[in-house]
Amino acid sequence: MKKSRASIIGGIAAIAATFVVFVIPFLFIILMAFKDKQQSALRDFSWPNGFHLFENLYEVIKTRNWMMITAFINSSLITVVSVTLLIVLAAMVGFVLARRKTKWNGTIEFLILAGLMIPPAVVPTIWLLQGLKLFGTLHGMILIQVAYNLPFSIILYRAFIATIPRELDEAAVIDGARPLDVFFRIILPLLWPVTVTNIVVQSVGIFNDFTNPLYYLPGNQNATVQLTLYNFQSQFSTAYNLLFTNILLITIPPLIVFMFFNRQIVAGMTAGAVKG
Amino acid sequence: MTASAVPALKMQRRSLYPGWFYAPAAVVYSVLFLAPTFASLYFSLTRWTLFDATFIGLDNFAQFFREPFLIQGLVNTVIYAVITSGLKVVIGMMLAVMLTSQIMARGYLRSVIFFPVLVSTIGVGMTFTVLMHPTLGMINQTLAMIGIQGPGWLVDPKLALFSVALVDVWKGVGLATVIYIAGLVAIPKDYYEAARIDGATKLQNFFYVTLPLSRPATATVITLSFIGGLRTFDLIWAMTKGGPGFASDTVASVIYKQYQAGFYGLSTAGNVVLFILIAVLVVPLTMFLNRKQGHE
Amino acid sequence: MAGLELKNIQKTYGKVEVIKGVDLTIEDGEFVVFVGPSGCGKSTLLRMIAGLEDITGGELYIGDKLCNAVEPRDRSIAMVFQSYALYPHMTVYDNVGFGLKLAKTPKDVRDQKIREAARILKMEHLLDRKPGQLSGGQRQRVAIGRAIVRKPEVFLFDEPLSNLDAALRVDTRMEIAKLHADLGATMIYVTHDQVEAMTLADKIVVLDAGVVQQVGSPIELYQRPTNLFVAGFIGSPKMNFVEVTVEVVDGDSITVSSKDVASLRVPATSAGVKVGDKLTLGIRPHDLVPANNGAIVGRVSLVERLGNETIVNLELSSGAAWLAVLEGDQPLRVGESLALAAEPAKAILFDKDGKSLLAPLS
Amino acid sequence: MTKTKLFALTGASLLGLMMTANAVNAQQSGYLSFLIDNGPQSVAVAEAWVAAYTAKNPDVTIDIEVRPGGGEGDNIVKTRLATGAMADVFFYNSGSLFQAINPVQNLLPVTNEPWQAGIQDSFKSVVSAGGEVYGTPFAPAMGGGIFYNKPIYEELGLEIPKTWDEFMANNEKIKAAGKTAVIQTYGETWTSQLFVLADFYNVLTEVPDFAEKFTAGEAKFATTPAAVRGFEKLQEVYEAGFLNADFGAATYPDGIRMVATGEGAHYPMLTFGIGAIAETVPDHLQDVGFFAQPGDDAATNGLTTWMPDSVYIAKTTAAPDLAKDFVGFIGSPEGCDIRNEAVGATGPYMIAGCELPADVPPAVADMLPYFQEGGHNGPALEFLSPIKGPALEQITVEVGSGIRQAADGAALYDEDVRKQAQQLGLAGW
Repeated sequence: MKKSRASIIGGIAAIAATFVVFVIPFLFIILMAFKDKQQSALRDFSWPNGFHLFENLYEVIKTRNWMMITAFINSSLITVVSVTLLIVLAAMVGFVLARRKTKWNGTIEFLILAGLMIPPAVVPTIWLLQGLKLFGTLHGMILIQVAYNLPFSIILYRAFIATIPRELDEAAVIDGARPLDVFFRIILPLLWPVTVTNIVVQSVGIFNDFTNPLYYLPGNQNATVQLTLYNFQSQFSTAYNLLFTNILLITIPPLIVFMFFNRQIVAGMTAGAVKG
Repeated sequence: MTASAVPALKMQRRSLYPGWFYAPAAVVYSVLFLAPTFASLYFSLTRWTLFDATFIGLDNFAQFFREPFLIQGLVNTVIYAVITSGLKVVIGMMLAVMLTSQIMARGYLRSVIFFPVLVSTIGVGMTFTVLMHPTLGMINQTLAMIGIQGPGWLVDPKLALFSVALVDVWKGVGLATVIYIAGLVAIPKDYYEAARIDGATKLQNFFYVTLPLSRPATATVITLSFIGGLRTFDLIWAMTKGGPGFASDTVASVIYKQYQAGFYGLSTAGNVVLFILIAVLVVPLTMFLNRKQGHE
Repeated sequence: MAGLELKNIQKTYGKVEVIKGVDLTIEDGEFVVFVGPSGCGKSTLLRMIAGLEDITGGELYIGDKLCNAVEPRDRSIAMVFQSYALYPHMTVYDNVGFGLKLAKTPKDVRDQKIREAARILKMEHLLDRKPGQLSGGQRQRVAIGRAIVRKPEVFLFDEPLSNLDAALRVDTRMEIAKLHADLGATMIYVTHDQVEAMTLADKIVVLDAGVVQQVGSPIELYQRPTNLFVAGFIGSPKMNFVEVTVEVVDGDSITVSSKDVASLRVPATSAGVKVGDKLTLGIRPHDLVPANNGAIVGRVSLVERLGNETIVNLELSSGAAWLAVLEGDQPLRVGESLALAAEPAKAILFDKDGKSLLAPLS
Repeated sequence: MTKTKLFALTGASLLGLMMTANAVNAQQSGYLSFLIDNGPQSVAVAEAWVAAYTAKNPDVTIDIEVRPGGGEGDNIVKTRLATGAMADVFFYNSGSLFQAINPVQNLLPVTNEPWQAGIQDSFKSVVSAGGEVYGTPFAPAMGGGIFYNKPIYEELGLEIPKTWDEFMANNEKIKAAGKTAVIQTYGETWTSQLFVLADFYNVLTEVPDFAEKFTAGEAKFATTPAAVRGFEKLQEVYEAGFLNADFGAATYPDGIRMVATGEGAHYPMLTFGIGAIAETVPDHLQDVGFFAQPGDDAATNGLTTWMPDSVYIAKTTAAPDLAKDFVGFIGSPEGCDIRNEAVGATGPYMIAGCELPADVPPAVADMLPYFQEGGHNGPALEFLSPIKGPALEQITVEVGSGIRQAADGAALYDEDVRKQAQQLGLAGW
């Protein structure tokens, strides 16, 4: 049939185009990670001379006194804790904001939009964190991530909560639920599709955050994975094989998150972002 | 008996939606975001070395606007935001239409397009800096093979900003596509069937059904990517540091350079300027997008 | 078990008065239906009893306890919602058992109660399903199961049948009636459907614009409506109305006539009524019979022949549109003129405030 | 060992529990943190020093922290100092950048420490503030000038240029031979400043009081012809088409490789580049020579010199005695020997008793005569004036790639300088 042939041609064209645009850069990263230092310095798209991935990996991990291990632990800790907090806090705000109409709603929504728009004032924040004894601590970093990413999460949640019938809350109240029961046992489980979106978007964002840890989390013992990229791109020389091995390595955790939630991302977007 | 005779009975029962649900988020947000933001309003009026702050009134703002590169930075910022959000809307929509149709290898295509979203901006920036190298870069070497002399993507002052914007689109279009897919999936099939009965072609289907009914998704994509574009920093910094010269400076990178130079008050003033710029552009934009939505 | 006592209950939202002082006594074990057009405040009243809305003024007693400031969970009530409000993420078993779980009922007791409720409602086979996998009727059943499992003293139903199709609605109606008979609990039921009200209620409360219009048994309301609103609302098809003029007033009857109605003598209290007053005459469509010299004459505008009866739309000469439900099949044609007679004892007169002028019961 | 009894907190850093080094009471624990930039030579030298020091003092633990270089690194140093989170001992620039970190308030003075006796006064002057000395040299002194590829010079029979005209004539010949005459690496913008910064000796020969007047706001780059020359030289080499094709994207390591392997003939750079050559292209170390950036008069040919970077002790350190002892070790002849061993010799030391090995690379040998009797040298502007405009590197990229004219660039830089001077609160601005 003519139509199906056209769609096969279209399909092949799409696969080829996406391959060139999206896959080749990744192949490049992977190939670079397999090369030795001399070959990688040429930065071309060539087959590696010999298999150097494991020695590159070993080199990347052990550099700076095994900094990569510390960095992975720190980044994972920051990501998991702050995403958890974000989900609970944002859903709580979204819940009350969607359900309860008061004269404050306008103000709160303004503050949320402001949070999306206003670039954080870095220096005053450092000054304040220092006063709170949170500067350079993982706790401080986690709270910063929560504060900076709350608005986006709240917006996703609020839109979705508006689609959950209020009668469910009331049924629960009649069943004897207190506000916390309503929230944690009824609403939060129902938010799962948006929670998936939040988990994917926010954990990838926080794990990949570079600027904030650079400012708020100084010190070797506080290194995060993005900062490890600096180990190989210094002012005076770049070890491209190690740099790309590093990029490859730190892309694995977001990839795992993606593979876990791949199917559910669109559902969450439908639920949250689009109905907004 | 009247109601007013028994005021005790008017006692409010506890709300089902207690206000203290705001509290944890409000505390974190106020202390770590709002307070520094308000403090920045003060510090933007000072000469601030981090060690001490001297009040100098509006001098920082005057100085900031005297920055020889600021005007170009402002223009660049708006160009960058418009290009990236515009391309994300157009390409994201096209990809989403493609991915919601009966195309083969849908799973592969969707994963591949979304994948760049997962990679760190810095990683992407470093990778493309290498790929876009004028002579050694893979892009120009490939072009050379077919006899085209590739441009200096990141070193040509006329091109640098656009090159970074392209990479931004490359990295971000996956998210836009997913949002659009979600928007398209939510359009009831009835509309397409009705249009088909009315004899609409595929193209008409797209323009009269898909396009208007995916407006909420468009609003989301535009708002997010436009704000993101105006605030953009990581990618520009990783790829050109605003260069060559000042050719790809945006407000955010100008601010960062002031910060780097230790002009903390000046940098903070720049922050305030950026905030005002974003507010002036984004608030009317969101109002416009939402009003249109209301007509649906 | 408990009855309820509502004393001058009021509800305002801002400046808008929604419930304007309702006094009502509901006996223990009674089945009470709140009926009225949408927006009349019936659901609000129910939600105030449930504790989902604050009471602006007045007092609410459930049993002997003043409940204005009591949390819903402490009112010993259960409620079935129009949309059923089943928790989508829980199985039927967990939906039914949620209240017990919150009350920290031991697991074995809980299990036994859930299975008991499922047995009563014949839904044991549904316990492991999620609400999404159930039909409308099954969901309805689960919602009721969730209510009965907690053995409340008062059941509240908020238009529970309006999302079901017609056939199922009739079945479920009967089941609710049976449930009431079995449990013997107080039930308060909100509907805008007067058929449901008539068939289910021990006592109907007719509400309009936040005011109780009449409280009484279904037959009382049908036969002896206190005002034009109740008369028009109760009964199907709707009662016919026409404006008439008083010709003769004597002790226990009033003779009226109009352009449409030849002189008709209707039993009524005549206190305060004078010759020449304008009144409203109401006659139910079922109470009209064809008669060559009937008092009411109109032109047939539509005929619906159902076989066992014939519904005729008439246009009276004043332009008023009337309905008549005639026995058997009547081969009438559109456009022809039809004369109808009414049994005067079943006609009702209303004064100009809409109050009915019913003769006292003998 | 004459030190207080110390014991190690080995592995404390591995626990990852310590928020900042100074939060731990290090006085008894014998723990130091040492913050350096992430250049491989800095790392190699620091690791060698720490290894040697802890070998002598087994109860001491020193943790090396690494930060980015360049402006980002400046920022981290400032922020950490301001917030009291600085490592005990840290590496940072001397001269104007040193002045910008508010040394009196943030650093521990070492004026009267025993090892300071061996440090040259010219160095002390660039790490002093408020009458106290704070720094100890981290590296040898440097010169800013031009690396050249010896084989190309031999092949084309070229002479070391003493004037700018000779230099341009050489470039012309090299270009005619089909080679890249001048290597520029604007992919890393800091490298673009060299033609301007390394020209400062020539500025001083014509306007000896330029630095004072500049600091006072009386002399400007744009209005001082000798000072504009640096910008003009940048523009001239671009306009003459002497540059490598990928000058806009090439990076410092590329430049180093190119000048060493003969892919290009000249590379304006600081002499610390010798270390990078030794590390990355050791086979070509003997192929690279060095000369000062030529001025207009052969008679006054001389080198613009850079004082070495320095190590400082943060005032917030919990172990000042240990920190001083470690810094003293770095500033001793033994420290120099360890350095020579680790990364080779790159220039003359500022420490008495420090010897260069006999077999120094040719580029170092080329540099030494400028420091010896009869040689001419003068400090770079950043050691004579606290003002250095932060946007210089962007401006030199613009001038060096034809985006902006030299005079215009100089004027723009004056504007940039004004901002910096105001920020420092200097009089006359």
